[in-house]
Amino acid sequence: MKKNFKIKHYINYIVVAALGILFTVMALTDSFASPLALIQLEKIVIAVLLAVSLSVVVGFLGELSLGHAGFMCVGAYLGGKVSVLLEPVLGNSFPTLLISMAVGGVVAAAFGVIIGLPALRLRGDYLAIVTLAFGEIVRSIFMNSSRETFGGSLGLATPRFDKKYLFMVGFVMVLICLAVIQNMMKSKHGRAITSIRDSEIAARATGINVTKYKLIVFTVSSFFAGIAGVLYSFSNNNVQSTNFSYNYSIEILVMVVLGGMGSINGSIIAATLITFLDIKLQTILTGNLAVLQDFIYAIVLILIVIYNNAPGLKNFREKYNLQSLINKIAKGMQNPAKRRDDEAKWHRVPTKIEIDEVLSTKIQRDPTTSIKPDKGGND
Amino acid sequence: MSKTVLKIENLGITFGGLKAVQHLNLEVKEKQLYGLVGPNGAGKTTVFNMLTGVYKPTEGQFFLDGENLTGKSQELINHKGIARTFQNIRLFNNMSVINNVLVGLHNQPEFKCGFFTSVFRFPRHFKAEKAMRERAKEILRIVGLEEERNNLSCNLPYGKQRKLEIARALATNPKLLLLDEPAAGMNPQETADLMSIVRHIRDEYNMTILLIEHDMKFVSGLCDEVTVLNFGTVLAQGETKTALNDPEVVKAYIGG
Amino acid sequence: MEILETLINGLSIGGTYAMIALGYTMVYGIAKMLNFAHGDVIMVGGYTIYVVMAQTGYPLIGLAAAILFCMILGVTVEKLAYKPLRGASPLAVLITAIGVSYLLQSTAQMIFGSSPKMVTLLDLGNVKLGSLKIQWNVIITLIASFVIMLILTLFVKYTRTGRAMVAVSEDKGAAQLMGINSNAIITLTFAIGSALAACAGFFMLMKSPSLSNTMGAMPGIKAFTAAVIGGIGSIPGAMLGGILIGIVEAVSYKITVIAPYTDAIEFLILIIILLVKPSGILGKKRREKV
Amino acid sequence: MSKKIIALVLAMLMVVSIFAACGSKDPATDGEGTIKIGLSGPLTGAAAVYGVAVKNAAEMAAEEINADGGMNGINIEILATDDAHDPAKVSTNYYNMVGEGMQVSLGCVTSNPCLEFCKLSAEDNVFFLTPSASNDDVPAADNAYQMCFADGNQGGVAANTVNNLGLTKIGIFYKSDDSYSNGIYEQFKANLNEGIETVEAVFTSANETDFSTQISSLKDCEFIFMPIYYTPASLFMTQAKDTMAANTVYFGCDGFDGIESAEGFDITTIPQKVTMLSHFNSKATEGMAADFIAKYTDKYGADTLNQFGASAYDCVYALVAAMEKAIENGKTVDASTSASDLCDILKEVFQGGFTFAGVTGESITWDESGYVAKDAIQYVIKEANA
Repeated sequence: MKKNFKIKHYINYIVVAALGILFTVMALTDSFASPLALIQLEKIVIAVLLAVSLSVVVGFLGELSLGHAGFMCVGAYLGGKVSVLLEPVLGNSFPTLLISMAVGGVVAAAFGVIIGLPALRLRGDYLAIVTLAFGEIVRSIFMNSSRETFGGSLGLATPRFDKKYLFMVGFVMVLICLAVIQNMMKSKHGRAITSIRDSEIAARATGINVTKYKLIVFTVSSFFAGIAGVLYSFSNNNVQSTNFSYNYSIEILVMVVLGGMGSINGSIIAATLITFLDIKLQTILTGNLAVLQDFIYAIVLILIVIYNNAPGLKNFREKYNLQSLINKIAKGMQNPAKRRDDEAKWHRVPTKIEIDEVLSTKIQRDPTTSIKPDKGGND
Repeated sequence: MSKTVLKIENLGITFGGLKAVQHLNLEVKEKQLYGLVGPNGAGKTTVFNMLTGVYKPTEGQFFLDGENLTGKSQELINHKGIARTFQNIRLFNNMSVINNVLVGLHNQPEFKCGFFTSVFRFPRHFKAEKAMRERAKEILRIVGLEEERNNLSCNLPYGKQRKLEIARALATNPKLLLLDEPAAGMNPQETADLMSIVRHIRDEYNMTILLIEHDMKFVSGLCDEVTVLNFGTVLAQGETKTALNDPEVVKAYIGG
Repeated sequence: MEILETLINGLSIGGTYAMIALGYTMVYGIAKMLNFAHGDVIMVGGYTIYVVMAQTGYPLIGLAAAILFCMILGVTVEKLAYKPLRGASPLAVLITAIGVSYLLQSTAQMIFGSSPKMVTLLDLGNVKLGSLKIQWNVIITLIASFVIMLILTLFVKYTRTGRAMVAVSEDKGAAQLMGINSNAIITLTFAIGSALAACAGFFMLMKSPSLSNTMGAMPGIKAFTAAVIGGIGSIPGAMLGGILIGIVEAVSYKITVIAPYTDAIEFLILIIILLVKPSGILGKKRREKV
Repeated sequence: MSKKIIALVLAMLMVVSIFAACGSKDPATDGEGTIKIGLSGPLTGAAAVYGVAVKNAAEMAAEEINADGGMNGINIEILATDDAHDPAKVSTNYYNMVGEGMQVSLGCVTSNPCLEFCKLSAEDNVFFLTPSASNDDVPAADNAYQMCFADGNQGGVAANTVNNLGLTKIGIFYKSDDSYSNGIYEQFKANLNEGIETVEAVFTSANETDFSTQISSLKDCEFIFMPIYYTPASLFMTQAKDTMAANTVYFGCDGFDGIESAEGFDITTIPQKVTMLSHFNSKATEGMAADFIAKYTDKYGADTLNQFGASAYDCVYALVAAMEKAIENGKTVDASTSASDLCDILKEVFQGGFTFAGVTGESITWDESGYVAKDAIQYVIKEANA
C-alpha cells in the first residue's frame, strides 16, 4: 500500500510522538522549571486516553455511555492492587507498571463485556442511565471494601511511579491506543461499527453481527479506560473511589463532544485543552477566588457548545471560525471534497438518541394501525 | 422450469389480535422475477420483514433452497442468502458510497480477515482490503454509481440512493434479492433505467428477485409472476397479466 | 410494626423522588433532553424558601415564591441555553445542561457561602396510630405527591394545552403543522417541571432542614433513575418509579449489612428492570417500523 | 483535512509554548520577604465549610502576627489552594505552591487528600502541621504533624468513656463512606467492652438529609455514639427529637463542634442531652478560645466558625512559635530558608519538647511520630430537658 501512503493519515501519530520525544528530552535534561509541568502532562495523557477510548463508543458506535469513569475505576483499583502486591518483589519499577497495566486493562475490558451485554438490548438514554448506574455500583463496591482489600473509604494506597518517567509511558500508551483504534476503524471492522451507528436495522439486514461488534467496541473502549485508570493509580499515592463518580464520566463525555463526535483528533485536542483549563483554573484561582473555578468552567462550556452547535448561529459560525482563520493564514490550502467516514463532522452524525427521537415519532403508530387498508379499498 | 429457490408455506403473523398476513403460500423459482403487489397496508412489507427475520412469523414456514429459515435471526438469514432493500431508504448515511457496499461485502468468505489481523495490520488485511475495493467498484459499476463512490451516501439524489441500496444488498452475494418498492420516487427515465439494471442483475448473477412495487408498468414490464395481497390475504396469484386483471384485484385497487 | 414503619418512610422518601421524577419525565417527554440541571433547580427553590422565610417567616409564602422563582429560572435557562440548540444534536443539549448545573451550583456558593443553611419550616410533630408513630410531614409529602400526579394526569388528558403537550411529545413537526406553538409548549413544560422541582425542594426541607449548593445533585440522579424505571415519559411511571426507589432505599438502610451499599442496590434494581423491560415498567414499547 | 492538521499542529504548538512558560518562576529568589505557608483544602464543593474555615482562620492568624511585627520581623503569608476534597487535585496544588515558594505547610484540611499530601511532602522534605486531617496514617512520615486528635485515638478515648458509663446497649450512627467517621468507628468498636450490645445505623454522602429509616433503627437506644460532623448530626437530632426518648444521650466527637451555632438549628428545641469529646468548644466564654471566637465572628461571621478554624489558627501560631524558638536556639529562619532546611529545623524543635498554648489546648505537645498530645474535654453542649 505504499503508493497510498499519505502523511495526513499519520499526522496524529507524528504530532503525538514528536511532542512525547520533545517532553522526554526536556524531562531528562531537567528543562522543566517546575514538577507541575510533569504532573500536568500525566493528567493530560490520562485524559487523552479516556477521551479517545470513549469516542469509540460515543462517536463511532453511536451509543451514549455515562459510565466511562467506572471502567477507569476498575483499572485503577485492580492495577493499583497488583502494584501494591508486586512492589515488595519487583519494586516500584517498570515491570511492576507493565504487569499492573496488563491486569488493570484486561479486568476493565472484562467489565466492558459485562456492560456491553445490556447495550445489546438497550439504546439511547436507557443505555446511558444503565452505564451511569454501572459506574456508581462499581464505585460503591470499592468504597465499601474492607481496609485490607481495597482500602475502603480511605482509598487504596498505591506506589507512585517516578513522575519524571510516568508521562513517557503515558505517551506510549496514547500512541498504542491511537494505533489500535485507528487501525480498527480503518478496516472492515470499523466500517461494520459505523454502519451500526448509522442504521442498526440495515446493518443487521446486511449480515453484520451487531452483537459481536457492540461487544468489541465496549471491550476495546474499556480496556483503554482501564489502562488510563492504572496510570492514574501510578500518578497518585492514593486511589479514591470518590473520584470516579458520574461527574467524572460526564467530564470525559464533554471532551468527546467538544472535540467533535467521531473525530479522534478532536478528542485529543479537547482533552488536552480542557485538562489544561482545569489545571490553570485550579492554580490561578486560589484562596477566595476558588469559588470562581466552576463558574468560569460552566460559562465557557455553555458558550462553546452554543457557539458550536446552535443552528441559528450557522452563518456567524461559518464567517468567523478557527478554520476560516487558518484558511486566511494558509491560503491556497484546498479543501478536499472527499470525506472519509470517520471524519464526518460530528454535527452531521446522528447519534442514537437522535435516531430514537425519529423513531419515537414514527413508530408510535404501531403496526396494527399501519396495516389498516386504504379507504379506497373499502368503499 | 428450474428449481424452487423460495418456498413459503401457509405463512402468517398476528399483531395483538390483528392478522396482518395469513395463509400465504408462494413459490419463487430460480432466476425468476416475482412481484408482490397490493394496496397500501396490504401486508407486503410485513412479508419481507418475516422473510428477513425482523418479525417472527406466528404461523407457517418458509424455505430457502429447501432449508427452513423460519424465525431465524436477521444476520443468519442474510448469511444464508436473502438480502433486501428498504421501503424508506436505510443507507449508512455518514459513510461514503463505496463504504456502504464494502459493509455489504463484510461476510464474504473470500475477504475473511480477523479482528486482530486488521488491528495489527498483517499483510492479509491489505490483501483483503484491496480485493474488497475492487469487488465493490465492480458492483457499483453495475448500478451506475462508480463515479460517485467517494461521496457521502446521504448527499446522493433519491434515485441513486435506491440504487445504492440494491448494490449493498447485492454485495452480500444473496441467492434471493428482496426489493421493497425500488422505483418509488423515481422519474420515468430513472424507472426505465432501473428496470434494465434489475434485469441485468438477474441475468449476470443468476439472481432470483422478489419485489414489491406500486408502479404497475414496472411490475408488468418486469415480473413473470405476481401475488396480489389485500388485508393480509392472497387475492390473486399467477402469471402477471392474468393476476392483475383479476376482477377482485381491480375492485381492490379501483374500489367499488 | 417495624416493617410498616419502614414502608411508610419509604413512601415518603419516594414521594419526594416522585415529584422530581415527574419534572424529569415531562421535560424529557416534550423536549427529548436529559435535563441534568433539574436537580439543581431543587436547590435554587430551597434557597428561595430560605431567603423568603428569613424575611417573612411564613413557609407557604416561601413555597409560593420558590415556585414562582424557579419557574422564571426554568424558562430563562430554557430560553438562553437550550432554545438556541433546538435542532442541534441532543448531546450538545446534554452538555449545556451539565454546564447549567455547574453554573447554578457555583452561583449558589458565591451568594450563600459554603456552610450549609438550616431552615425550619413547620414543626407539625407526630400522629399516633396505635403503636405507630408517623410524622405529619411524611403524610403531607405523600398526599401532596399523589395530588400533584393526579392534577398533572388530568391536565395532560383533559385540557387543550395538555393535549397539545402530548402532541408535541409525539411529533414536534406534525404538531406545529396542526397549529400548535411547539416553542410555547416546551417553555411551559420547563415552567411546570421547575415548579415541581421547587415543590420537591419544599418537601425535602420539611423532612430535613439542611440547605447546601449540592443538595439537588444526588436526589436529581435518583429521581432520574426513578423516572427511567417507571418508563420515561410516563407520568404514573414516574410516580411508581419514585415510590419504588424510596421503598428500596428505606428497606436497604434498615438492614445494617447492606446499608452502605444502598445506592448500588438502587442502581442494580434499575439495571435489572431495564433488562427485563427495556422501556421501563410503564413505558410504551416502541416497535421499530421497517 | 489539511485544515485539521493545521489546527492540530497549532494546538500542539500552543501546548508546548504553555509548558515552556510554565513554572518559569524561580522559587528560591522569589524574595518578597515573606515566609510562605501553603494550604490545600476544600474551598468549593460539599466539604467547603471546613476548608473555608481553615483558610479564614489561618489568614486571620497571619494578619494578627504580621500586625504584631511578624515572625522575627518577617511577615508571613498564607497560600490557600482548593482541592475540593479530591485527592487527585492535591499534586497540582502542592507543586503549584512549591512553585510559589512554599516553605512550610498546613497540609490538607481533610484526611483523604492529606494522605496524598503526606507522600508528596515527604519526598521533598516539607514540614507540615495539619489542623484537621485526623486520619491515623497522616503523621506516618517524620515531616508530618497533627494539631487535631487522630481518629483512632479519639475512637479509643470515646470507647473508654463509654465503658465507664456502665451501659448495656448503645446505638452507633456513622457515615460509612467517610474516612473520619469510619476511622473513629473502627477504633471505638475495637476498644468497646464486649458486654455492650450495639445497634448500628449508617448513612452515606448520597443520603445526608433524610434519616427517618436510621432513626427508627436507633429509637430504642438511650445512648447514641455519633462520630460524625455537626451538620448531619443536627439534622438527625431535629428529625429524631420526637421519636427518641427524652432521656437519650447523644455523644459525639470533635466533629460535633459548632452544632449549637449552626445556622437555623436551635439546639434548645432538642429535648435530649448532647455531649461531645473535643479539643475546642465554640461556645467557650473564657480564655483564648473565647478570644478567638470573638475575633473570628467579628471578621467572618459565625457562619463558618468551628473547630477546624480554631485548629488552623493554632497551627499558624504554633509554626511561628516553633520558628521563633529555632531562632532562639541559634538557627537561621528567614524568607530565603529553603523548605527542606526549614523542615529539619522545625522537626528538631517539635521533637525537642516544644510546648504550645493555644485555642485548642493550654499545653499542646507532640510525640515522636507526630500525634498531638493535649487534653480532650468532654463538653456537655446541652443538658436534657427536665
